[in-house]
Amino acid sequence: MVLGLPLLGAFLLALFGARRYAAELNAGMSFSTLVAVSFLVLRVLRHGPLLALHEQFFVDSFNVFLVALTAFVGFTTALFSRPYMRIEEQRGRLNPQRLRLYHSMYQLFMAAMFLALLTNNMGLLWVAMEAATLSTVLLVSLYRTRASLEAAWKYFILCGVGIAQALFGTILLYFAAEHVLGREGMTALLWTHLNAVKGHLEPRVLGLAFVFFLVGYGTKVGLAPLHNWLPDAHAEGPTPVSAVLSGLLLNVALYAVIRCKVLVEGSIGSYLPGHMLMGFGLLSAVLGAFFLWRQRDIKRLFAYSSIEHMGIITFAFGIGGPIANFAALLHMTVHSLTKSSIFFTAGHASQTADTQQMAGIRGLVGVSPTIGWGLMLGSIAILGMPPFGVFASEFLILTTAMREHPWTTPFLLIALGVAFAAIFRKVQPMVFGESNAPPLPHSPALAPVFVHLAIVLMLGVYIPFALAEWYRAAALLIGG
Amino acid sequence: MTALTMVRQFGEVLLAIAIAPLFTGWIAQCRAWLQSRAAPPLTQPYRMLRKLFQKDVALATHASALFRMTPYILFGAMVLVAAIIPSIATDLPFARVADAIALIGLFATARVFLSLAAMDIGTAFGSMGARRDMMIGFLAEPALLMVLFNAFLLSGSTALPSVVEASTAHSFLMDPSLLFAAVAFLMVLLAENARIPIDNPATHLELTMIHEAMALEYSARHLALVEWASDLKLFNYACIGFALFLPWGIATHGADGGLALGLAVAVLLAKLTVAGAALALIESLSAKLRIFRAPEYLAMAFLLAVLGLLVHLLLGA
Amino acid sequence: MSLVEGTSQSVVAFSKHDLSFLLMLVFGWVILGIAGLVRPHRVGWIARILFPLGALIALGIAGLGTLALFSGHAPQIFLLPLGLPNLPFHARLDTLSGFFLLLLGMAGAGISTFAAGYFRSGEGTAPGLLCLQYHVFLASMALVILADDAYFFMVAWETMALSSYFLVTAQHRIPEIRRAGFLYLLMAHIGALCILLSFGVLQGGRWLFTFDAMRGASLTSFWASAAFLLALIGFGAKAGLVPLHIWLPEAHPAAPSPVSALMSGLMLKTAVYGVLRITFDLLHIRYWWWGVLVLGVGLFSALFGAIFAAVQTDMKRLLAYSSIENIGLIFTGIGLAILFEACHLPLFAALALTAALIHSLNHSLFKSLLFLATGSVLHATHQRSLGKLGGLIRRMPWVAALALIGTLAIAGLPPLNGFVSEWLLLQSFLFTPQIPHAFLNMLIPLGAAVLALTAALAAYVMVKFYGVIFLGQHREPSLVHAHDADWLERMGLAWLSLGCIAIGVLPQLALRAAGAVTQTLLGQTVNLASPFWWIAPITSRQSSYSGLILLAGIIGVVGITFVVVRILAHGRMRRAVPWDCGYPWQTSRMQDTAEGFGQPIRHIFGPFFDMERELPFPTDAAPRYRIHIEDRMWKALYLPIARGVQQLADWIGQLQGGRLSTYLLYSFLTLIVLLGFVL
Amino acid sequence: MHPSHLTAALLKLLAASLLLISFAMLSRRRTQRLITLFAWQGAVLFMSTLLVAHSAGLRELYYSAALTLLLKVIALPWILHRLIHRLGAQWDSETLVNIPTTMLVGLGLVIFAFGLAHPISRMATTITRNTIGIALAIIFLAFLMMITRRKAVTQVIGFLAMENGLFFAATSATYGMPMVIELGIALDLLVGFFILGIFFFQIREQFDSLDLSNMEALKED
Repeated sequence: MVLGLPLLGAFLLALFGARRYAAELNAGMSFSTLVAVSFLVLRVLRHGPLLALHEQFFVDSFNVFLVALTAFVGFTTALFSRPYMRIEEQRGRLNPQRLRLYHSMYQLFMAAMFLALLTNNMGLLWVAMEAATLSTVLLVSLYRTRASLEAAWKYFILCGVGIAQALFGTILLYFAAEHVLGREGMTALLWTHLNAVKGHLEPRVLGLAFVFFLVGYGTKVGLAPLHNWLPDAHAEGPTPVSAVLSGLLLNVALYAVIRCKVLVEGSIGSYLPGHMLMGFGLLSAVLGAFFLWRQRDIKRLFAYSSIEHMGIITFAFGIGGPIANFAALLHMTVHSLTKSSIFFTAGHASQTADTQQMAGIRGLVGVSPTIGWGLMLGSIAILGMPPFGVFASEFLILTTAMREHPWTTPFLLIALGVAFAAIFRKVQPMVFGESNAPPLPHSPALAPVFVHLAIVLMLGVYIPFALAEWYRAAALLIGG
Repeated sequence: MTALTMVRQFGEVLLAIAIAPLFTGWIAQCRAWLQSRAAPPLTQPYRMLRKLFQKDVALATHASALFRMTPYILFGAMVLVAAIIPSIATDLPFARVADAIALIGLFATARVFLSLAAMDIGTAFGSMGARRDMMIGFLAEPALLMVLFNAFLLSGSTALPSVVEASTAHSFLMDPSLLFAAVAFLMVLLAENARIPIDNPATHLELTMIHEAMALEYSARHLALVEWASDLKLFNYACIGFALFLPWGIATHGADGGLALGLAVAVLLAKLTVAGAALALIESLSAKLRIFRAPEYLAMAFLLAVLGLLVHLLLGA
Repeated sequence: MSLVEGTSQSVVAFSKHDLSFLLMLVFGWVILGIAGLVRPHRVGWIARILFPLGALIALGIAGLGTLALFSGHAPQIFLLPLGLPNLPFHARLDTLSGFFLLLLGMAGAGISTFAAGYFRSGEGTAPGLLCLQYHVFLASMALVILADDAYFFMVAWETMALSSYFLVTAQHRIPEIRRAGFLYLLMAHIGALCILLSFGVLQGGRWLFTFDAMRGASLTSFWASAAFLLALIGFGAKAGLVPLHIWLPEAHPAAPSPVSALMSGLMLKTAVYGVLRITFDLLHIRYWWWGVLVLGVGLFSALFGAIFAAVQTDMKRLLAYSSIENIGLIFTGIGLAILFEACHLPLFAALALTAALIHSLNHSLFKSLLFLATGSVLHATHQRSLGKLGGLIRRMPWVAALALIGTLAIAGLPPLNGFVSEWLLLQSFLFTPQIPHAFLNMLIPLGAAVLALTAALAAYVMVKFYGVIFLGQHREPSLVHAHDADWLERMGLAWLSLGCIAIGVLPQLALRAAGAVTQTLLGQTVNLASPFWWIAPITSRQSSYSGLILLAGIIGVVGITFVVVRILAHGRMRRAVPWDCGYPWQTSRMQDTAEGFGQPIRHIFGPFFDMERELPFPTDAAPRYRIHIEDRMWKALYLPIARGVQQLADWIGQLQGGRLSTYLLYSFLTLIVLLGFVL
Repeated sequence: MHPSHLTAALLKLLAASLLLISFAMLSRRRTQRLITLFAWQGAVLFMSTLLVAHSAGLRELYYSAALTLLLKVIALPWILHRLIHRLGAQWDSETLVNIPTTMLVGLGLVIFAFGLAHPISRMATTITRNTIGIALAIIFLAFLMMITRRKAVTQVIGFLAMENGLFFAATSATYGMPMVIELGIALDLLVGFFILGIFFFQIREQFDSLDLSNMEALKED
């Protein structure tokens, strides 16, 4: 059901994408996916984990929340993209054919992500990730400018190579699992089975496999130094794509890494995978922060910010333990919501000023208070200022790190401090100050922005019991 | 007993008000003698005050109420200070109201008001004088406080009467730390009372004056009060010095009958006579410093006071 | 419910009631703020209704704070159904928070009353939004004081920073203000991270973030010191301790005056509160060197602030530096208290802590008063530069009179409140020889000297401040049109000056309030047995002071003198042009300026400054004098950091060189290295 | 000789030739040659898959082999040929690092790969136990080729060579993954390649060349 709808949407939009109501259709499909997902969520909440279709698909507390998040952000992004793309079309940057491609690829991308999240089969997971990469490559190159082609090319090659590593990891995993689970019944790649026997898997092979998984999916997560594609792709693609890339795809890739980590840690019984994640996380956070310092392009800025945050999340998963995992999951949620809303406003902001260069964007509160305040609040939220939810997770992560691995805190402190200075000194003049830019031709759909921010705000001061339970169950599942 | 205490308290204050100009006059006379000039009569300050009280006030056109209030506040502050210092007896009820730190505070209040008044008219000299006086003030105050700290540490109290009583009782007169403190105190006294080498009370040479610059716009009864207040200030400083370093003869608690008080007054007068002569001598022997040398001078005083403190801690503890 | 007939059970119930009522009041502030958004441009609605209501709430909070101080109940705890799972927001009302709530409410009431007259439309942010930010700011400060778990505390703490940031940048069209706001928020955030890490240490690996659990946590000496240092850095950044003060002289002047007053008068005190809470309550003092550190930093900040205040030419910057000075004094007191406590001298610790607490209270009153007065001046003249003011005592008699009280109070002159706290502080310095460390014995008296120097410098600064703004002649002709503050503004100012006088005259009241706090934190109070007009913190032989009698004495002597002079002499008076030694053609430009007042300081404390001077020659056709003074800290500490970050960023930026092969190489090398790990 | 031994020996031979071809690709400059070599690699892969399928008696692997033949030996090389003709990109591609150095590094990588695979191959039960090291080496070499080449087309060939390595690992070390997944992989590959084709034209349209040095505009400056 969940998978089918976006696929159907992709087909439909491929057919009718050029029509006027394509955008509405896109939003409608996303909405129906959301509804389907909510049913799924309800079911999981009520009956616990479930398996479907010969165990090929399964839902547990870890992925169900990501599915819900993905569906939700996918829907709001579709809402946002309606006026955004219309303005782009008016400005002559896109034509109807491209728009059709955009809409169908958008749905395909969503389908791929759902597949990646829901599948129980490590091989299918790989296939879905590859599919997500391919569909987004087309999305990134949508404008067909030199820059966007270059970005898409780099994205394609780097992620393609990365994904190939992940495939090798999958092969190795299969190689190890086959000895335990046998070839019959095709269970050797099913995560649920693997998880059950993870203690018996050959540790050396799994260690090797984990490296390949980490490098492979880590490239998609945007962990430094494998991140190089990320800023280019985010900056040059259409803004809705940047929003879903940053808000969702990175999460999904990280999800894949964590699934592997669970297996590998169970097998080799040491902290090596955790330490690797911590190392990558710290490196990404620090490098991301310093990259932020020198940005001029608004979308690149927030792309690097995604790297930084993915680093923090990875770091938290690396620490492990119920609190850190909880914090990481929370951070994943709030980061997606916040970052996508920032990209929404950033997109409109650059449309307002007709440039992505931050030097050209000035005084947004004067031109459009909603865009201005949206960007300001979003940036503040992403920088980890309370009462927004990002703070809640950073609070937990930092306090955990302080006790468990105090040597990491100076790095985290530097990363957060530099990132704060870097982002805020750029955002402030964009939002405040004088401006004489004309208002936008279409009123921007900023409801998603404020809905996202409101949720993030709520998560900062109040995490509903159900959600907290959910996170806790997921954190337990990840273990560590 | 309380009635007697009150009499002592008021008597001391009135005495201070009465003989403060005399002390100033005595110093002027000594100075004149030392400089081989014909000395003015000892009562010259009183004549001056009388003359001023009789004149009409000429008030600057845009002087504010602050300007007119200041002479009274100045005078009041100095009178209160006189009430705190055990110049003839230690059993002073008012000394408990304000200890030596409050005394410094009262001096500071007086200085601040005078400076503000000087700025009120908005003339070049007035504001310059105010600035310089405040500068001397902020340099002298720490030094004075350090001097007092010495005494506090010796006696364990910040109330001057207790200091005097402790010193007469234990006769730690020979404490070496006090030697340093005494020199420091003398330097502060000269600086704070507009004396050479920091200021010259007898000059109206515009570029060097400090105290006079602030009083420039005052006339008649206002000026009289300002001058009287500065006489009192000098007197008070002298009495502080006596209390700290030469506490003999002050009628202590329990031994302050009429005879003792009479003796105390006599001793005080004697001390003032000697001190006035000494001050005149010092003033005649030294040259006025440039204004920018004043910080060095006061830093020296401060240093001496701190040295005294350290000596006390090292040897006394 | 009556207190008298209630059993102990019902007393507890009543006190619970107390805290929840308090929280409701705080929430009321938020409601007021949101109400401001209803009609964001109606000044009448916002200024005449919402702000006065806010002032009333502040009064209520002050009242409840006082109740907490004197009721003698056990601390009250209240759980809010918000926060992290398993960690609901804990609120707690004990004497320490009661004291700071009293401070917040008292000063807050005055500031809100003033703000009711002050805010008007057309100044940057819309009044309604300003109203929201203002009240959220107030509420978050109250919540910081009430918070009883690390998470709640941090949320309130950062909300406070954030709301004040928006208030600072209310006039965001001016680039300097934006810069100031940025610097402020950055420092606040880094400080907050340090505090957060400190809490991370304090929870002791047990994942219990309530303060109650932290009190019981057993930390090794290393971790306790780490927590202390982190907290000191974090709170020090907020309080403006040198060298973390750098944002303060930028941000405080940039904000609208009531906001400057809130920030300087109240927000800095939350940092004081934080240090007290962590050091005295959560960590229980352990080592004497903590005290020495705090003492040293405090004294240095005090001196530094005073020196820099003396050379400022902008009236609000001057006050901002003066805040650094006063915070320095407060931390000096705290440092002494830690030192004494660590040396097992609780009575003296109580004395020093009392001094620090009362100075906090005092500073919140007189600094708010002065900042508000500058607000009135700013509105009347549109000038912030001291070089363009002067003579306003004749145009704005109310503001001038009330500001005079603040000026005298902050200068530490008896019988006002500033003197009381400085007196107490000096008293506590007198006991340092009892500390059993020879070196400290020698060094700390020097601290007293620095303190005295600072106090005297403060007087210098305030004479400059008051004299240049209110006295003398108008330096600009336009000042003739300056008008006095309106009645709401006057009421606010009057309320604050009343507070200054009240504490100055009846210090025993403040002493008792602080005594309740020291009883909780140290189990000891200073001697509180004296009658209400009298204080004798240790023994009356040791030292005593009575502001009331001193005031009576001054009034009496001045009155008698006045009457006697009137009786014996006469009252004749005429007006004349100033004499000024007979020099003709005096103009208002010949008065001593703010720069002139700075000159002796620049001369004496030269090494502190980074000066850039342009002096005229005798032959210049158009002589020009210009001086620019920079904080050496800026060059010595912050610019190198900024440069370092820039260099590092440039260096790291080369990683993203644009060449695909290089990127592939990174992936490849990462792969190889990681494989090397598992090999 | 026992049939299984024979198969093992044959498989070793094929594996070695795969490695050889990889080295050859590393040393070639002309794109045209690279494509030919790539086709050869595909062919060897096809044979090895057939061999494994035969010896293990797995029907799925026959499908895999057929797919390999179809895609990697016929379709892709053909399309690549057409492409470079159409794009005029058959000219020599300059390497970034000179070839002897590359070869030396490649040698080191092979040793590293064997070292890595050694402990693993000991536990393998299949006749093809040593091949996983060879597969790893092929992947490394392909990676190296991608790093050192400048043209978009050569990078793609490197990429495809890497896929070959993966495929080899999948078939020989594990007797192939479950069919669903292999189909998925093949589909992805095809679609990816399709997209690449479109890309080439767009890149050429925009940059007038397939030289990657034109595509270094997006960077930190």
